[in-house]
Amino acid sequence: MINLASSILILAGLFFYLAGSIGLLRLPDLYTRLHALTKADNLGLGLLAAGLALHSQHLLTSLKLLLIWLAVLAASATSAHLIARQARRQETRR
Amino acid sequence: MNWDAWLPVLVVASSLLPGLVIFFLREGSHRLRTALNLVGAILKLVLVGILIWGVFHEHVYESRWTLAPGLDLVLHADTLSVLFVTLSTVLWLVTTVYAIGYLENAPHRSRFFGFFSLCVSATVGLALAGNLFTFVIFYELLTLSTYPLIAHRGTPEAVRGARIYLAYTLGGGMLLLIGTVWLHVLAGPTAFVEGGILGRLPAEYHPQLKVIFLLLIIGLGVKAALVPLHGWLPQAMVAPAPVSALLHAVAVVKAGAFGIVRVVYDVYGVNFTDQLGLLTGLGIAAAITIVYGSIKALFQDNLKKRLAYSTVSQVSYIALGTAILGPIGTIGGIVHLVHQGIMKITLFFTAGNYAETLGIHKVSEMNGVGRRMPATTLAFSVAALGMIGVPPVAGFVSKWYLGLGALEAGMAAWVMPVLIISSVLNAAYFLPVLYRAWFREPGPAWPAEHIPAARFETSAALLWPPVVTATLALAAGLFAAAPYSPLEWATLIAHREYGL
Amino acid sequence: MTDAMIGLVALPLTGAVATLLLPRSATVVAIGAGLATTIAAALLLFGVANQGALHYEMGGWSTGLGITLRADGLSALLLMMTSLVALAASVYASAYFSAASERARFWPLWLLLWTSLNALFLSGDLFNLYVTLELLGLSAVALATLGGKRAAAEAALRYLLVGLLGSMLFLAGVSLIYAGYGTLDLATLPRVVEPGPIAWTALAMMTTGLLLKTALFPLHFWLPPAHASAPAPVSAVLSALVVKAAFYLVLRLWLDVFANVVTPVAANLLGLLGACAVLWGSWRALQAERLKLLAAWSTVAQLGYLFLFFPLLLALPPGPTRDLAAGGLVMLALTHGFAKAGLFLAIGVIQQRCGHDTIRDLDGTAQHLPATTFAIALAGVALIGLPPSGAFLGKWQLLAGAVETGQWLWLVVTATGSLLAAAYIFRVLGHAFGHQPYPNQPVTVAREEWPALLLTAMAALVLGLGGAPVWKLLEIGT
Amino acid sequence: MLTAQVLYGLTACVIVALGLRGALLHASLLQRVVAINVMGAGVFMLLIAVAYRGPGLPPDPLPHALVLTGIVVAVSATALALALARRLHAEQDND
Amino acid sequence: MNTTNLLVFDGLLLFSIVGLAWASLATTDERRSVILFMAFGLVLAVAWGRLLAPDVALAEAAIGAGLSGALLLAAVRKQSPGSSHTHANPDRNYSESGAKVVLQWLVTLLCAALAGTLAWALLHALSSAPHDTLPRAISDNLVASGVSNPVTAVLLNFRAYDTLLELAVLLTAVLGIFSLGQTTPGYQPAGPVFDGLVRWLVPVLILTAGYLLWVGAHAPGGAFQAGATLAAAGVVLRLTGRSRIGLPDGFVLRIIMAAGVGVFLLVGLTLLLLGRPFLGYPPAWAGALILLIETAAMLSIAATLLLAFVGGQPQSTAVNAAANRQREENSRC
Repeated sequence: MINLASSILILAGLFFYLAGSIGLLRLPDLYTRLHALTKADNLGLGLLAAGLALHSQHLLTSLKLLLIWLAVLAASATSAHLIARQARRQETRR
Repeated sequence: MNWDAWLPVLVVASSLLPGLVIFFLREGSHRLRTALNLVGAILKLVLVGILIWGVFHEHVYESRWTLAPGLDLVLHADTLSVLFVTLSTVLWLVTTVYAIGYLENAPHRSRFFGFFSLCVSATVGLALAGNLFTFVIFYELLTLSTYPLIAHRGTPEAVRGARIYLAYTLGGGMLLLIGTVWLHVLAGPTAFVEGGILGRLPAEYHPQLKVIFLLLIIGLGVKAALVPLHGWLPQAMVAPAPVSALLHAVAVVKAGAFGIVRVVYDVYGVNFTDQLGLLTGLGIAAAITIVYGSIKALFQDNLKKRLAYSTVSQVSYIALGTAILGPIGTIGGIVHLVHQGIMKITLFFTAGNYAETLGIHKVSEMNGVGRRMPATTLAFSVAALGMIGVPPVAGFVSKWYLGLGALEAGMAAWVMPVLIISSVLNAAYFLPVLYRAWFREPGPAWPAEHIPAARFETSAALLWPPVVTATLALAAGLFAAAPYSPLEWATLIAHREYGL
Repeated sequence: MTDAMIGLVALPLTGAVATLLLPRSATVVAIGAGLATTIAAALLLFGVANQGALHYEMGGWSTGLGITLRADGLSALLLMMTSLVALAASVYASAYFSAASERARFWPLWLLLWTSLNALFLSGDLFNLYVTLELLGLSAVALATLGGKRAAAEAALRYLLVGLLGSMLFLAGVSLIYAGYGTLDLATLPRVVEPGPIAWTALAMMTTGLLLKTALFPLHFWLPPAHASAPAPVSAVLSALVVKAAFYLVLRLWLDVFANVVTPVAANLLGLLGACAVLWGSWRALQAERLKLLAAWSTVAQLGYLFLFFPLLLALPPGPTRDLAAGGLVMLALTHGFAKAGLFLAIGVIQQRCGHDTIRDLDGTAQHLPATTFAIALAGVALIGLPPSGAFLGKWQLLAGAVETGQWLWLVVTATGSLLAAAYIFRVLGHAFGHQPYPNQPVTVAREEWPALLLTAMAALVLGLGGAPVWKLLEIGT
Repeated sequence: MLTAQVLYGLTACVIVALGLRGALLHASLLQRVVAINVMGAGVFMLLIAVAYRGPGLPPDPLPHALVLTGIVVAVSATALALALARRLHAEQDND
Repeated sequence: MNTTNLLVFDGLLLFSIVGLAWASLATTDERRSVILFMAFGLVLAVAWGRLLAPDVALAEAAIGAGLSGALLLAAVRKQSPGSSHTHANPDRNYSESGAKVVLQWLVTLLCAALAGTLAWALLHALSSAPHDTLPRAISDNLVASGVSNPVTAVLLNFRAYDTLLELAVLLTAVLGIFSLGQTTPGYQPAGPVFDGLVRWLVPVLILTAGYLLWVGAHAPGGAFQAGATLAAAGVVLRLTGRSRIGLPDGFVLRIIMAAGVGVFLLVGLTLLLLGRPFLGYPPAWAGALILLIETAAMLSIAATLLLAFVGGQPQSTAVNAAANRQREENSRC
């Protein structure tokens, strides 16, 4: 039962990763790409982490997975912000 | 080590150490330098005296120092080495005196006398070398220590002459080295032994031994100025007169000739060399050189150049004597080693005197110089007559023995003509000079009179050395039969070589 | 005596740390550390001579688990040379670097370089050798950049990249060895290594890496600019010791560790490259316009001679003749070390006193600095291989080996190379004769001129006349 | 022979060759440094693959330690090379 | 997981490793190359984990991919984004000339031959049973080493000498960087979002470093990973435009730089004086001594990596502050 749930979560996570990657490749400009990538990947990672957390036996492991997700969330949000800001600055300069 | 083992080392060190100290002297300390030079030279003379006495009485003087397994630096005094050592020592003393006078007020005297002493040390070491390895070491050291002497003046011609000298001698040295190494691989350490050591090698080595002989003779022939390896010698004339004197009489040219004697007599053995069929080739090379040098000398107006080509010719008498099988020819060759040295140094001293005193560099400028500088010109005349072979000067003795030896060996057919032709040529290039010097009227002025006639015709340090050597040349001829004379000593060497 | 091995590594390393912490008295500290290191090297040499090969298990762990330091005759000799050359160069450097900031930068790196050399010669472990090689490479590059000029930085960067590539190749070989034989210990390996793909490939990769570092033709391209643009004391050590260290490793690998793996064909290849190095390096030295470039190209050529010995050593059966040849090789390497270091120091004096080192304009220079000119002449004697230098004995053995094994090509190469060396040396010395008078004293700037003079005298006189113990020491193998 | 060992080992060989090719051919200094680092990674991979003993078995720790040392050495060399390159660029820009 | 799955995983991993390496070296855009190289390093870290080498994986992620990447990125020339055609030797650029193409092919062939030979030899090596003498010796002596993580035991006890020299390598590198001159100018001050992240990220990194150092004795981790993490804290601080980034001045900085080698040497020589072998810790003290050495090493490593990142000797504080002010003024948009 737990296995099934975790599998579904992981598969869903992978779907979001796929979507994010396709977005990165197909979308027209930097902002939309950034949007696709961060949104989809953060969600994908969250689902992946949740799936793995269910899979693991120890609570500590689950907590670590949560921590990883949070850390990546913070990092990717910040870097997306930085990239977007830099891009915008260059635009205004031109 | 006992005294007998130290003596050869001391003989070398008596010029080496003063030389090394002189390098580090202040340029201005002339007296100390002169003192060091003279003390070294006189000390060496005394040591050599002991050496002569001992070797005559069959004492063994040998120093040995291992440089690498199987490679020993050996200083060994035998009759032949003592002959050459004595010549070098005596002439060093004389030349030092001459050089002190010659270089008065010239720059770079520390360097000059330093290398001068090193040069003599190398010559003496080469004379005392007890095996071919040691010989090669000193042979190369001689090259190194003479280079700065030839380039000493620092003019473009001097540097160029020195470079040519170096190119020839280092190239020759390399061939000598290769030959020596090859021989070492074939036969082990090649100690100099009277009668040679290679005769006992199996016959299958003989082709290799012939090639090695060629390498060795070419390597030595460069310094001995065998035609066509003589090209450096006229170029090296740019050196200061004392250097030329030493180079031609003792150090460089003689080292080559001495090496040929060593290789033929004490490495291969004269009989074995003959057996390999190499002796005739050597003789022919010597004969060609004798005639060629004389002819070239005939056409030189520059006095030093004329003397240089004369050296080319005269030194090959030694090689010629070596190539004549039999003790008498040997005696002729070896005694010429000494006789040519004494006579040629006289000629160069006097040439230097003409140049230093009156600025005379060319034969054509020598008209009447005999009146202005009688003593010098007298010395010149004695030496020149000796070179031609006029009795009773030393040169006559050499030529006499060479002729006799050729007769004895049955080689008279080609040796005699060579001797006669060369003597005629000698006369042809020396007699006109003597005629000019004594019998032509002097010109209105000398080219450049540096030293005015005062108490002597020139400064004392320049005058006495040629006078002394000319006297020696005369004495060597007059008293040839006296004990310890060069001739007697050469006879001793020949007897020991042929086991008589 | 085994503590001397620790001292050889720990003393200069401690010195490096101390000079970093005490920049004001760095010179005194560094010279002190250098002296102590030299004493340790001498002690080790005596120890090896009296007690035979020594080893030291680091941390007390048995060989294999831990790292073992080893010293035999060869390494003791090279360590002694390293110490003497580095000490002389240190004395020179104490006068060369005038600004305090320069000195503060120089000394720690200098002592780190010294550490790495000692560690390399002592190391008995393949991976440890990789670390020492990297330490050597980085410290050498860092020192080479002290030249300050753009050319120096450019050459140093190329030097660094080449060195890194070399170390990587070496490490790849080491990895293979560990994969195949499960040990990194140099003394264990000869017993387990056998001819086959692993050993061949590993040896080929390690050798290629080391040849890059030792600048054997055609991998020499980086050497002349790097050695010619570094500060003089650094150039001295780069040319005399650093390339020699990589060469030492080639020698170790080929003659000890992989002795039953190497083939005459491979050795002939090395010999052929060496021959090319001799001829090409000498030729380029003859063309060089600056003294430093001349010296650097001469290093390329001189390293070539060392490789000429490989085909001889492989062709000679084990025995006294082979030992003689091996001794000749080491003698040649030692002589070159001293001579080239002295030459670079002497060139440094000329460069600093005259503001240039262009050969064409040297007239008169020689007259100002007779002692330095004399040092160049002595170095020249050793580089040409004339007696009484140690190189003469080395070349004698080289020629003898070539005759013995019938490999005449090497004989011709050696002869030609020596004559070319004479040509490039006397091209310089020809400028020593001019009309300008000498200064009244032969040695004018003592702290700068004496090191060069002593080093070159060591090469041209001491090694040649007193070199017989070298062969004795080399009999002491691991 | 473990499949993983072989797979990773062969890949390591490819990476080494790729890195070497880049180091020899690249004109850009920076990319040469990158290439040498790639080559180093290949060598490290070789060592780690050799250390591997199969799932569940403790690997040989020695190569791991060697690789750790190697990584630090590599980063030191990279840092020095980059500092030199930066210095060169700065001087070029000043020209 | 069964072996087939694992094989698929291995295949994907290795494919991406080779692909990233290739891509990183195939491009002529420096920035792209560096970024791909960083990705390569990260994937590599996964591979190390897969091969049960967590210590190496940590180090690779922190140093190999992280800091090397940061260093490389900082060195990418600013004025030439997306182009490599401005570097040192224009004549050495890839050009279309025939000789160049031939050379490329030759080098490629050579490298292919190298790969083949290496693989051939490696297969030979792997075909025999693994050599277990050394691993066994390591596990047998683990108790005496003072730590229970075998990698740490090898690094800081059995082969401590390697590590000592490795610290010397680090010291050399930083001294070399010092001798090349002063730091490069820093970055512009960060906006509030990034600054906010850094404000809590730096303490976490410092904490992590301490943890890694402590845990290294019995689990993956140790001085190198800890030092790299500490350095990472400095790197992000610098990215936010802070100039001092925690590096002290002058003497203290020199002490920190020298600490790794210095403490190591001090311990080794003290033991020597006490009659033990050089670096031969008494088993009872081994754990403590290793921790001491590792702490010093961590500080040195962190300082070295940071100094390498800032690119030279830090400028004195006053100068820096002035420069910073200047920069702040310029950066206001």
